[in-house]
Order: sequence, then C-alpha cells, then structure tokens
Amino acid sequence: MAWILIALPLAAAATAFLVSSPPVRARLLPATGILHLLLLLVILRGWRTVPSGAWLGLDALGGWVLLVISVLFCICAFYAPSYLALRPERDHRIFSVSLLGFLGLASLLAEARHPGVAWVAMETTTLVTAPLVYFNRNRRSLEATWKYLVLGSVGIALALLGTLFIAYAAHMGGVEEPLQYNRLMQEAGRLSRPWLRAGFVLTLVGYGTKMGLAPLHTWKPDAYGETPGIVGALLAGGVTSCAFLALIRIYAVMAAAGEDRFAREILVGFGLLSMAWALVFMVGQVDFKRLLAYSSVEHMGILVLGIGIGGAATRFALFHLAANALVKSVLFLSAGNIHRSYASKQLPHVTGAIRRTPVSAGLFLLGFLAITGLPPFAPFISEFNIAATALTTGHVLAGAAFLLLLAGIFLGMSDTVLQVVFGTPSPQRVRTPYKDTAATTAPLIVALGLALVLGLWLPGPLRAMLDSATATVDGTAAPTVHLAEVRP
Amino acid sequence: MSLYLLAVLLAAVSGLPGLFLRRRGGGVAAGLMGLAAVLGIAAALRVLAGGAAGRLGLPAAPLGSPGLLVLDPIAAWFLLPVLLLSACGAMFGLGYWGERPGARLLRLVYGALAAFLALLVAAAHPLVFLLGWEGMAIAAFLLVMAEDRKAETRRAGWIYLVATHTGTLCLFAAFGVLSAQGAGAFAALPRGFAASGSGTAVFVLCLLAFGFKAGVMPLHVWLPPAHAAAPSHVSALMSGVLIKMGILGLVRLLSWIPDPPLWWGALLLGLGALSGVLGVAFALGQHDLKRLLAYHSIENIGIILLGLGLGTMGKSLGHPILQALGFAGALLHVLNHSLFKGLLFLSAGSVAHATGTRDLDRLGGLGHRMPWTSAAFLAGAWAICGLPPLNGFVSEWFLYLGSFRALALSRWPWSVGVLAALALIGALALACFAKAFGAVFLGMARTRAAEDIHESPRSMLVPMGVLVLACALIGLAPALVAPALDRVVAALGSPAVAGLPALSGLASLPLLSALALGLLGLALLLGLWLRPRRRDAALPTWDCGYAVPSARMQYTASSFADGPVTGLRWALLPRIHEARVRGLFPGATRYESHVPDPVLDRAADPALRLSARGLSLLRFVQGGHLPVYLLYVLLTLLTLLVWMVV
Amino acid sequence: MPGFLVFPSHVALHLLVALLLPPLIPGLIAKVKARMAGRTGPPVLQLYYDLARLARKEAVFSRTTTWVFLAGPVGAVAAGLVASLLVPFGHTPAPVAFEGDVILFAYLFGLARFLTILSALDTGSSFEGMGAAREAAFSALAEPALFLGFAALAKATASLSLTPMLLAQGAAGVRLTGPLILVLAGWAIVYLAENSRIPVDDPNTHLELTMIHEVMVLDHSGRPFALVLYGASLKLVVLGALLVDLVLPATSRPWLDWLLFLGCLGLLSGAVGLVESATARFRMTKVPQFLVAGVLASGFAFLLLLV
Amino acid sequence: MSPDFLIALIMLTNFTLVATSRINKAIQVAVVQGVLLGLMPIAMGLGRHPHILFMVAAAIAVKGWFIPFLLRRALRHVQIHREVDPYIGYTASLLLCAAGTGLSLVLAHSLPLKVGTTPTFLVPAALATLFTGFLVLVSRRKALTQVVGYLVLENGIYLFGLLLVEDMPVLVETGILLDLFVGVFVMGIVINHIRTAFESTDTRHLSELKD
Repeated sequence: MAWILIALPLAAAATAFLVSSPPVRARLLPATGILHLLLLLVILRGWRTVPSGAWLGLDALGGWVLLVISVLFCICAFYAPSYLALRPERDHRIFSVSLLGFLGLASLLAEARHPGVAWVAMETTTLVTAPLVYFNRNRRSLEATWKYLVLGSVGIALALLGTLFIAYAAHMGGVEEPLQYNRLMQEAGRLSRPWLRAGFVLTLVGYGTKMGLAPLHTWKPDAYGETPGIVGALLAGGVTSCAFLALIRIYAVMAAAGEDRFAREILVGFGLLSMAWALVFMVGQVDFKRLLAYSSVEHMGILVLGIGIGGAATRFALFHLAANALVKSVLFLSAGNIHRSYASKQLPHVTGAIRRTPVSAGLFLLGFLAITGLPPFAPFISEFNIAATALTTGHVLAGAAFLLLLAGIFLGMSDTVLQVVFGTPSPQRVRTPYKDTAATTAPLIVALGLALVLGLWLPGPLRAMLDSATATVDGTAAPTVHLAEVRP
Repeated sequence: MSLYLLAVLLAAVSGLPGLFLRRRGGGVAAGLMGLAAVLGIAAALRVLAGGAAGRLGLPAAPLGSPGLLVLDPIAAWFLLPVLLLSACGAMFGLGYWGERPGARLLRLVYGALAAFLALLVAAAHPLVFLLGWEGMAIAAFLLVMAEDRKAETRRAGWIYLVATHTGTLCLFAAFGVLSAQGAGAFAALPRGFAASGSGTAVFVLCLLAFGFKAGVMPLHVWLPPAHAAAPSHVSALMSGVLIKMGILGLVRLLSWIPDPPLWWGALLLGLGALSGVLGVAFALGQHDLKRLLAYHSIENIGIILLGLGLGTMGKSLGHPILQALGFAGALLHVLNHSLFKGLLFLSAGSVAHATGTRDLDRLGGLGHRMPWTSAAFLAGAWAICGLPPLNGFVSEWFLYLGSFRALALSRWPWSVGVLAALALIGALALACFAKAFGAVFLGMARTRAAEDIHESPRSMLVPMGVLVLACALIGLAPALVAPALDRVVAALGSPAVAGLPALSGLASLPLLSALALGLLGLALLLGLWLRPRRRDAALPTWDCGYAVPSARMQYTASSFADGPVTGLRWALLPRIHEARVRGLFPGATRYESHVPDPVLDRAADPALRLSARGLSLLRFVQGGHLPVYLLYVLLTLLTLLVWMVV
Repeated sequence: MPGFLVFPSHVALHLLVALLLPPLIPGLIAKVKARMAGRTGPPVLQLYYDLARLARKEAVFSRTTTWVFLAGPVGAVAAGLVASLLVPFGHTPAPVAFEGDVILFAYLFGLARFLTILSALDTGSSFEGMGAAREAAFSALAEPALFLGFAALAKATASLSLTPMLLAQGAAGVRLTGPLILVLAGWAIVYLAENSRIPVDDPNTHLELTMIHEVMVLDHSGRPFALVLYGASLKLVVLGALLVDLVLPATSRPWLDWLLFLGCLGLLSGAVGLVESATARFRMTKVPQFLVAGVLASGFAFLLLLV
Repeated sequence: MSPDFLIALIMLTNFTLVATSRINKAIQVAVVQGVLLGLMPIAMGLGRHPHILFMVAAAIAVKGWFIPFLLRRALRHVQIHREVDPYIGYTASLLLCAAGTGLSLVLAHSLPLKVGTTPTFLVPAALATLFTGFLVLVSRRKALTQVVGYLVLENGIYLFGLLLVEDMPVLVETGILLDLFVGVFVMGIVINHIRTAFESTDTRHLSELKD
C-alpha cells in the first residue's frame, strides 16, 4: 500500500507535464496534496506493523517526517494557484512537475527502509528541486541554482561514499545485503566501528550540506533568496526535513552501535556553529528573504543540537521539525506576498508593510515571534524543552550557548522584521497591484493555526508515533517522562 | 475561582465586540473591562479576606503539580492593581485615544494584555507562567507600537522587544534548571537548594529575567523609551502593573525558598539602592514628562527591591519582624505604586492630549484651565514622594521601620545604607516632582500649545478620580489593608517560623490614621480661612518690581533641576550644549542640557553598534565564491575525519 | 503606648506652648542681634503684632496663581502643628508617641517644604522659582543629616519614637557624650539651614538674588503671609525642641522641667542671634559644603556608636 | 595488468591534473582517469559478472566520452583555454595534492580492511582521488575546470565502490550510476545555461549573491 504515496504524486507530475491548461495544472497541486495527506493518514495507522524485510514502509520516524512534509506541501499547494495566477508571464509546467515530483520523492525517502534507497531519493530530490530554484530565470537565480547544484551534488556524493562506508562496516561485521535499517540496528554490535564512524562523518557532511548546517549551508541564502516564497517554504521545511531524516537514520544506527557519544559531540558542535553562523548574518540583514534562509540554518542547528543533547531533547528535536516547517512556511509565504507587493525584498525599500499588506505583514510578524519561541506556538515548546534538557542533563555550556545565541538571533532578526513590518511605506516605491486576498493568506493562517494547536495539544496517536520515533532515533525503548509531557 | 476566570475571559474579549460595532466599541470595551475588574477584584478580595485559594487544574492532573492556575493571596494581591488599572485605563482610553484609526485593534490588544496579566499572576505552572509572561510582553509591544509611524516609537518598541525577549530566555534557563527539581517546579523548594549551584543559577537568572521586566538598573534600558512612546493609558498599565510582574516573579521565587543565603538579600538591597537613587537622579534630568515618570518607575522598583531585600535578609537571619516589615513594605508599595503611577501617567496623558506635547519646557500654567487634571497630578506627586497622608508614605514607613529595626540586629550596620538610600530618594523625588508639577501646571504657559487648551472630558477624569480615592483610602486608613497584607506576607514567610507577626502589632496604624485625618482637618480649616475674599486684590505677579514679566522669564524645569543635576554630574554625565557668550552686547544664545541614559545610550547602544560592526567584519566568510564554499565542505570533512582518527 | 489624654494637663500645656510660643522666638533672636549691633531693636513681641495686623489686612493675590498658592502656607502650618505633637517639650513625653513617629516627623517637614516650593512656583516669578530650586536642592542634603542623627539615636536607644529617643539622652549620661555632640553639631547645621538663618540664608536681606526661603514667599501678603511667618516660627520651636531635648538634664519636678525647657529654648534663640551677629552669610556655592558637614557629623555619630 | 599498477596510474593522473593549466588537457586527464577506472574491475577479476561489466561500460561511456564531449563543446564556445590565475597556484596545488594523498594513507590506516582484501591500496587511492577532486573544485576559477574536479571526486567514490560491488551490487551500482547521471545533468545542462546567461564560464561572475 505504501507505494501509492510515491506513485500518486509521480503520476500527478506526469499528468501535469501533459496538461496544457495552466489553471487546470495549477489546481492539480492542491488536489494531489490533499489526496496525499488523506492517504498518508490512512496508511499511518499501520506504522506499528512495518515488515522487517521490506524495502519500503512507513515506520513512526518516517511517518512523522512525511506527515510534516505532506502538511507543508498541502499548505504550499493551496497557496500555489493564486501565486501562479499572479505570475502569468511564467510558464509553470516544469514548476508544477517539480513540485509534485518532490512530493513523490520525499515519500520515497520517508518510506525507504534501506540507506541506499534513501540516498537515491535524496539525490533525485536535489535534481527535481533545482528547476524550482531557477523559476525566475534570471542571472541571479541561475547563480543560485548553480551553487545549489554544485554544493548539493558534492554533498550528496559524500553521502554516497558514507553510505558505502557503512555498508562496508556491515560487510566487515559479516552482515550482508539487504541492509535494511532495522537489520543494521539489530546487528549494530557487529558493525566495524572505524568504518561506521567514518561513514557517519561522511553522511553527516553530505546530508548536512543538503540540510544546510553551517558551514555547509552556503547555498541556502542564495537559493532561498532568489526563489519564490513558496519554493523557499518547501525547501526550508521539506527538503531539509528529508535530509534530516536521512541523517538521523544513520545516527540511529550509530546510537544502536553504542557510538552515539562520538556522534552527539559532533552534532552539538554543528548545532551551535550553525546558530552562531546564522547570527553573524542575521544581524543587520537587509534582505528579508535571506534573513529567513539564515533562520533556517539556525533551526537546522537547533534540530541537530537537540539530537546531540539527546534524552528528552531528541523528542523535542523531532517535534521541532514539525514546528519549524509550519512556521517557516508562514514566514516564507508571507515574505513572498510582501515581496510581491513591493517588488523588492530589501530593507530601505520595504517598510511599513503593515499598511500595504496588513494580513501578510501581521502573519510575518507573528511568524517571526512564533519561530523565536513565543508561547504557546509549537517552536516554543521545543526550544524551551531543548534548553531545559540541555541545562539539566549536564550540557550546561551547550544550553547556555544555545540561549545566548537565541538572544542574539532575536536581536538581529527583530531589527529587520520590525523595520519591514512597521513604519510608513516609502513613497518612492512604486505600488504593485498585489493585494492580500483570502487565497494568498488563508493557507498561511491555517499553517500558523496548526503551529498554535501543536503547541497546545498533540493528539494521542501522534504522540505515540512521536514517542516511537524518538525511541527509534536514540535506541531507547521508552521516552523519558518530562516536564512538558502535558501541555496546558 | 470562577469569578476570576470570568474576569480574565471578559478582559480578553473586551475588544472583540468593538471590531463589529461601527460606534461605541470603546464604550463596550470599557464596560466589559469594568465588569471584569469588579468581578476579579471581588474574587481577589475574597481570597485576601481569608477565603480559600482557588485552583484550576487539569482533571486528569498527570502534571504532578496541584494546579495550573492558583488564586492564592500573592496572586490576589497582584490581581488588584492589574484589574483596577486595566479598567481605569480602558475608560481613560475612550477620551484619550478615541476612534482614531487603529483604535479597534488597540482595544483588542489592550484587552488581551489585561487578560494575560491577570492570567500571569495566578500562573502556577512554568508553561502557563511563560504563556502569560510572553503574551503580556507581546501585547504590550504591540501597544507600544501603536504610533509606529514615528521612528522614535519604532525604536522604543524594538528595544522593548529585545529586552523582554532576553529576559524571557533567562527565564527559559531558570525554569529549565528548576525543572530538574521535579515536575512541580512551582512549589516550595527543598532546604539547601538555594545554597547549591543550581540555586545560585536560578536566582541569578531570575534576577536577570525579572529585573529586565521590572526595570531594575542597569537592566532598565527599555523602560524610558517605551513608556514615553506608548499611549498614556498603556504607559499607565505598563508602569503600574506590567513591570510589577517582574516583582511578582521574584516574590514567587522567594516564596518557594525556605532558606535564602544572606547574599541574596544583600544583592537585592544593593540593586534596590542603585535603582532607587539613580532612577530618581536620572528622572531629575529629564525634560519629557513621560520619560521622567518612567525613571520614577525605576526608582520605585528600587524601593520595592529594598523591601524585598530587607525581607529576604530577615528570612535568612531568622528575624520575623524584619521579614514582615520588609515584605509588607515591598508588597504594599507594589500596590501603591500601581495606583499613583497609574494616576500620574493618566494625568500626564491628559496633559499630552490637551497640549500635544510632553516637553516640560513647553508647558506651564495648565492649572488654570485643567484644574482637575492638575489636582490629580498633584495627588499622584504627593503620594509618590511618600508624603503623608497619602499611601506612598505608609509603604515607605514600613521600610523605614524595618531598616531601623535591622540596625539593632547586627554589629555591621548594613541597613543604614537602606535608610540613607530611602532618605536620599525621598528628598530627590520631592525635588523632581516639585519640578514636574511646577513646570507643567504652575506659573504661566510657556508656549501657545499650553495656552489654548481645555480640561479633558469626564471619561478621562473619572478614572483619575478613582485612583486618587484609592491612594487616599490606603493613606488614611492603612489598617484596612493590613490584614490582607499579613496574609500575603505569610505566603512569603519561611515555614520554619511558626507565623510572622501581624502588622497591626508592629505599627500603630490607627494612630497614623488619626494624625493624618488631623492634618487634613487642620489644613482644611486654615485653607478656608485663607481663601480669597472680596476685599482681596488680584494683580500680576510682583516679580520684584519688574514691570513686564513674561512667561519666558519663568524658571524652567531644567534650571530648577540644575542644582541637583550639577551636584550629581559625576553620575548623570549630562550633555550640555552651550554657546559661548562673546563681546559686550551678545546676541541671542541658547543653552540646552540632556541627560542620556547611562546604560542604553552610553553602554548598550555603542556596544550593539560595535558588535554589529564586528559581526559585519565576519561576513567576508560568505563572499559569494563557490570555491570558497566548497573549501568549507572540504575543511569540515577533513576536520571531522581528523577528529575521528585522533 | 502613650497616646492621647494620658497626661491631660501636660497635653494641654504642650498644645498651648506649641500654638502660642513660636512668634516669640524670632523676636528674641532679633533682640539679641539688635543688642549686639548696639541698637535697641524692635520689641520682643513684634511678631505677634505683625501677625495680628496681617490677619486683618486685605491680601493681594497674583493673577497667575491658583489654589496651590495657598497650599504652601497652609501646609507649612498644618504640618508644623502636627509635627509639634510628636516632639517632647523638655522631659515631658510628647502628646503622641509611637514606634516610627520619627519618620512621620521628618516627612511632615518634607510635606511642608514640598508645598512651599509649589506655592512659590505657582507665581510664575523667576525669583521665586530660583528660591524654590535652591530650597529643593539644599534640603536634599539636610534630610540625610537629620536621618543619620535619628539613626544614631535609634541605634543607641533601640527605639524609633522621638520621645524615648530624645529623652533617654539625659539619663544615659556620659557614654553617649561623643556621639551626642556630633549629632548635636549635625542637627545645629540642619537647624540653621531649615530655618533659613545665617550663614545659610539671610532672612533680613533685601537682595532677592541671594535669598532662599524669603524669596519664595515674595508674593504672599495678608493672611497667607501671616501663616508663612507663623509657620517659620513654629519650625524654629519644633526643631529647636529637638536640639534642646538632646542636652536637657532631667529633674524630678515637672514644672521645673518645663521651665528648664523654655529657658533652654530661649538660650538657643540667643545663640542663633549670636551666630547671626558674628558670621556672614555663605556664598551660595559654599552652602552645600556646610550641609555636607552636617551629614558627616551625624554620620560619624552613628559610626562612633558602632565601636 | 595488476590492480595495484592501475591504482598507481590513477594516482599519477591525480597529480597530473592538479599541475595542468590548460583546460583541454585537464579534460583529457579526466578521460584517461575514467578509462583507467573502467579497467579496474577487470583487473580485479570482477569481469565475470555481466552487471558489473554493464556498469563499467556505462561509466566509461559517460566519463570517457559524453561529459568530455559536453565540456569540449562548451570550451569551444567560450573560447577559453587556460585556467588563468587560479585561487591556488600549481606548485601549491601539487603540494596540497601530495598532502591529501598522505592524509588518505593515514586515514586508510585507521580503517582496517577485511582480511585478504586486494588490492590493499584501493582505499587510500579512493580517498586521495576524492581529495584531488575537491582540490580542483576549490582552487580553480573556471566552471569547466570545476566540472572536471567534480568528475574526479566522483571517480574516488567509484573506486571505493569497487571494494563492495561484488558483495553488495545493488547498492553500489544504483548509487554510482545515479551519481553519473547527476554529473551529466548538473554539469551539462547548467553549464549550458551559464554560458548563455553570462557569456563566460568564469565563476567570478557567479558571486553576485553574497552578504
């Protein structure tokens, strides 16, 4: 049954390629998105029963990530028709095909039970998203695409080598094909430690490049800055989630092999470095889309930091994946709307957005506050608990650095965001015909609403799934009971 | 409890009907807020009168802590000013803000702020507390930004947002460390915790977090600009109750600690003295009425901290009387300051509303045309200077009593510092409010703006009147609040001491009331005797015989404060712009003095600018060259591989 | 706790002295000064005549003023009278005494000052504004001197009420001599400053630019001015009582106590007259130094008590 | 030919590559390396598996013919033949390449091979080739040279894959073939776009986006 989640979007992509009417093609996106989400919800009920020898199948971890991606895709897909209608000059055949293709490949990645399959899915994801980055077809977007592709390809090549190393580690330990994750984890004790470590390092660098961990993230601001907001949202919440999934699957093998200390030290380092690097570029950032890109780097840092700290933080890192994806979609899409309205994404030109596009600007502001940890939005729950776990489980320095960096980032980000949102629109700036409509804002409101709900209440089945996913990642059987187990 | 919840709900939705009504939305909002205040205050009074504390917990209670919201005496005590001031502010807003564009949104957020404040005081779980805390902060931020077209407002809003968020992150850390103490972190902590490393961390972090909110020097950076920029009824609410939430936080923390180390109290005292003295000193140098009031909030937070410090010292030393007097003084001052500072901000708003300026040197003589506003401001000034027979005197009196008592406690006379600080604060505050009231309401109008004015509408005067009455009530009959105060103080006491002595036994409150009434009666009699009679003449001011006195010849606020400001220039570092006078017949010249904020303008701002420049120097690392980016990948890989091998 | 009507006859006497005696003191001072200068001088009761005359005369009010203008004189007298209830006159307990009345006492003077300053500012006169500014600035220094003296006495007597604090001194005897002298010195400075006497202020000068207190009441006339004058003399008595109480030896007979007290008050007035005859007014810039000396004296008194 | 001999030759091509300044020659070196790599499985005695032979054929076809063809076409169009002013000079590049090879030996030393595996130098050679590819990517300015660098980097991975291809054919073959496809896609199509948009393939033009 699981294959249908992959086949449906791919079939839709093929259809999109064949359909010639732009409006019909545009409507294919939400239709596929919602269908995919519904199917996913049905299939997810069986996450407990993935056959151990299968090549494809949704376990809790994959299900959780795919659910995030599917919801995110739905939000973007519902936003897409109105956005594409605003840009009639662009043919969106390739665009639609790429979007749908991405969904199919993300499903493949989430369902992959084998590191090789996961790698293939990741690789192809890079390929199908490249045209999205090039959507604007100008020199700047070409440059962004070039950087995205070269860095992405180098990264993915390293990930392949890493995957091969892990396979060799298994080979050394006498574990032979097929190397499903669960087999790797069960037989983790037999894997060759040096090869496993080297493999982890290579996959970390490889998938880390795709995720955008500093200093491997350098393609990110360029790519996010030059694409439409909708692509930014999908890249920041979707592609990064895919890479993160591929990475933590390998981490899970490390953890099962008892090598997690080594891995976690590196992850904490990457997490803090990413946040610090993001901080440097967020202070005084005049381009609000690049600002969001650095914010994405920051939050990728938080994700790996959470995994690195371990314990309860692992669970909240996974939770943060969802929180970040939802809020980032709000931010990127509202930034896109503001960009549309001003025909600029740079600071001296874009001020007083609250007066031109009140809804989008309000959502942008709220999204900013949410992503920086305003309760009761979901990112607050994860950020607070990651900090609390760090401080109470002996990672005092990491916890303190985490909070200091959050403070600095807030300082930098708030400066730009407030300037964009408040004040008076500069009179010289030509006013484009763009106005906030229900179609361009409703998906954002839904996303923000979901982030709010998630901060207050996680439905029982989802919580069970999250717990199981956490157990998968760090190899422990039961999740630790924690302060924020119950949310008000 | 249900009354309280209803009040929170009403406050939260008070702005909603206005979104759909074409007119009268403000009236509805004010009405709902008033209703919320009545209900909530009734609930609070019931608890303060000895009723059982209300609780709201999740039915399943897997939380391990007794409730999410608990309306205990501490909560009830803080709830009083929250709701009273919210209601007064909402009503004041009717006339002050009216139906300008954005008024609906303003009311909506104002209601939300009131609701979050009311939620926060009763929060009994870290996450609920943080929810209320941040909700309050963001709502207040949006209100500060009400006039975001002004660059000054945007800057103020940004500074506020950054300061409050920094504080919140400290709170994250503090609650994080506390969470190791078990799920019920909002409950009494074990003995010995305070002296441990975690205890120290929690205290320092809480001090930072709550200090930012309360505006303790040197964490007060956001306070003067934000209070000046916000609409006045919002300033009143912020200065009156929002900054007190920092105090609430400290009070909660102290209430969980059975054995605070001695240095906690000492640090609180030190910070209190610093805030108090410097707060009032900087207030003296201000020209902007609302900034001046804002610095006085810093001063009063200092006084409150002095009280908390005294109480904490008493707790550490096992001295119940000191504990009772210190905490009672602090808590009563919390309420008092809300009342008179709310009153002062509202009357300052009334002035700004009528004249369109807050610059002291452009006002003057408003007392003639705005008699009620001027009387209200005078009452506020009277109270904030701690002069009898108003409420400010009572709380300061408790603190004096406490620190005099502490003199006998040990050979080392630390409390003489408290006495000196209180006395100095009192004298400077008096000078400052004489300056403020004199410059705004007395003498002659210095500009046209101050001349063509009229008294504010009744909707603005009534809230001021209510606050004046409240100030007078506490000042004249402190015995009425003493039992309630005893209950709140008891919640702060250490469980080891069987019970703290009642205030009525420590201070002769009825005698004080009698003297206060005597003073009033005497003044009334004398005043009646003096009031102008038909025989009396009305002439221009004599001015030593100068024939054409003009308004410009009046002593300005800056000149008035020049003495103390010059005396304190080593601390205030005023910037003086003065043209040199040349020749026998010099032309027109001007003199200006500014007192920049020591932390914001002299430290934080330059430091931020410097670090921003420093960070921008680091930006070369991402210069757009793909090979360099690839080099990073390579270097990362090599580093990790080497790390792995080594 | 001693309260109202505990010693009815003493209370009545106390009230009588507080109400009627004050105008005599300025007369005494003036007389001493006149004699020192070789003049006959005005009658000792001159101020009583002045007050009676002013009370009858019509008043002139500036058009600039509001009701605040009247609050100054009213506040000064009302606060002074209430304060007088808290001070023991001689070795008779004050009519009202309770823990912490020292603070009320100090703050009542603060209240009087606050209202006087406002009253001056209400005229809009530049001279009066100037005087008000000086008053506000100098009082900020006088206040700590007063408070530190109280702190020293509180430390010594473990009490916070004026009556026990002041009256314990005579009985405590030799041990307190050192600190006592210092407190006395500090308070003497406060006394001169608060009552606008030379060398801080010259009540008789005619150059407004050099005045502090007098310039603040330039516009008061008639009944208000009567209250101003009365209030000033009341302050001389009440603050004088503080000084006198510190050194007054106790006797066993109440009437002797009273007599001694009144005599000492007279002596104090004479001393003020002598100081005024012998010294010149300080330059305005020297005044703060003088007041700081007072603060230091009181502060040292406190420190000595710790040793 | 023994596999060790081939490995030595491959290492030699690495050094040649970093020392060359002419783009055309760099492409030629890459072709030679691609063909040498193609011969490796046969030298290792893996020739009996038809699917491996298919992979070898595909690799040689793409690396030895298709990509060089694309590159040469682009080269003709932009009329650039030399790598002028590289970020890292040729001598320094050689030294770095040597250092990378040394490092590879050290790293490989800490990665034990299964007993009896031949050729023993496969792992250091793979890592050295990887580092060489990286070095070229990092040190050269022209997009075309960078593509060559990427090809060499991939060659390193291919080389390592040979260690596993017999035991885990599915994993290795899909991986390597897909990687090749990406190489074609990325390098072919995008270079074409860059050429038309910028009239040059100098990556200095591609550094407009920065902070």
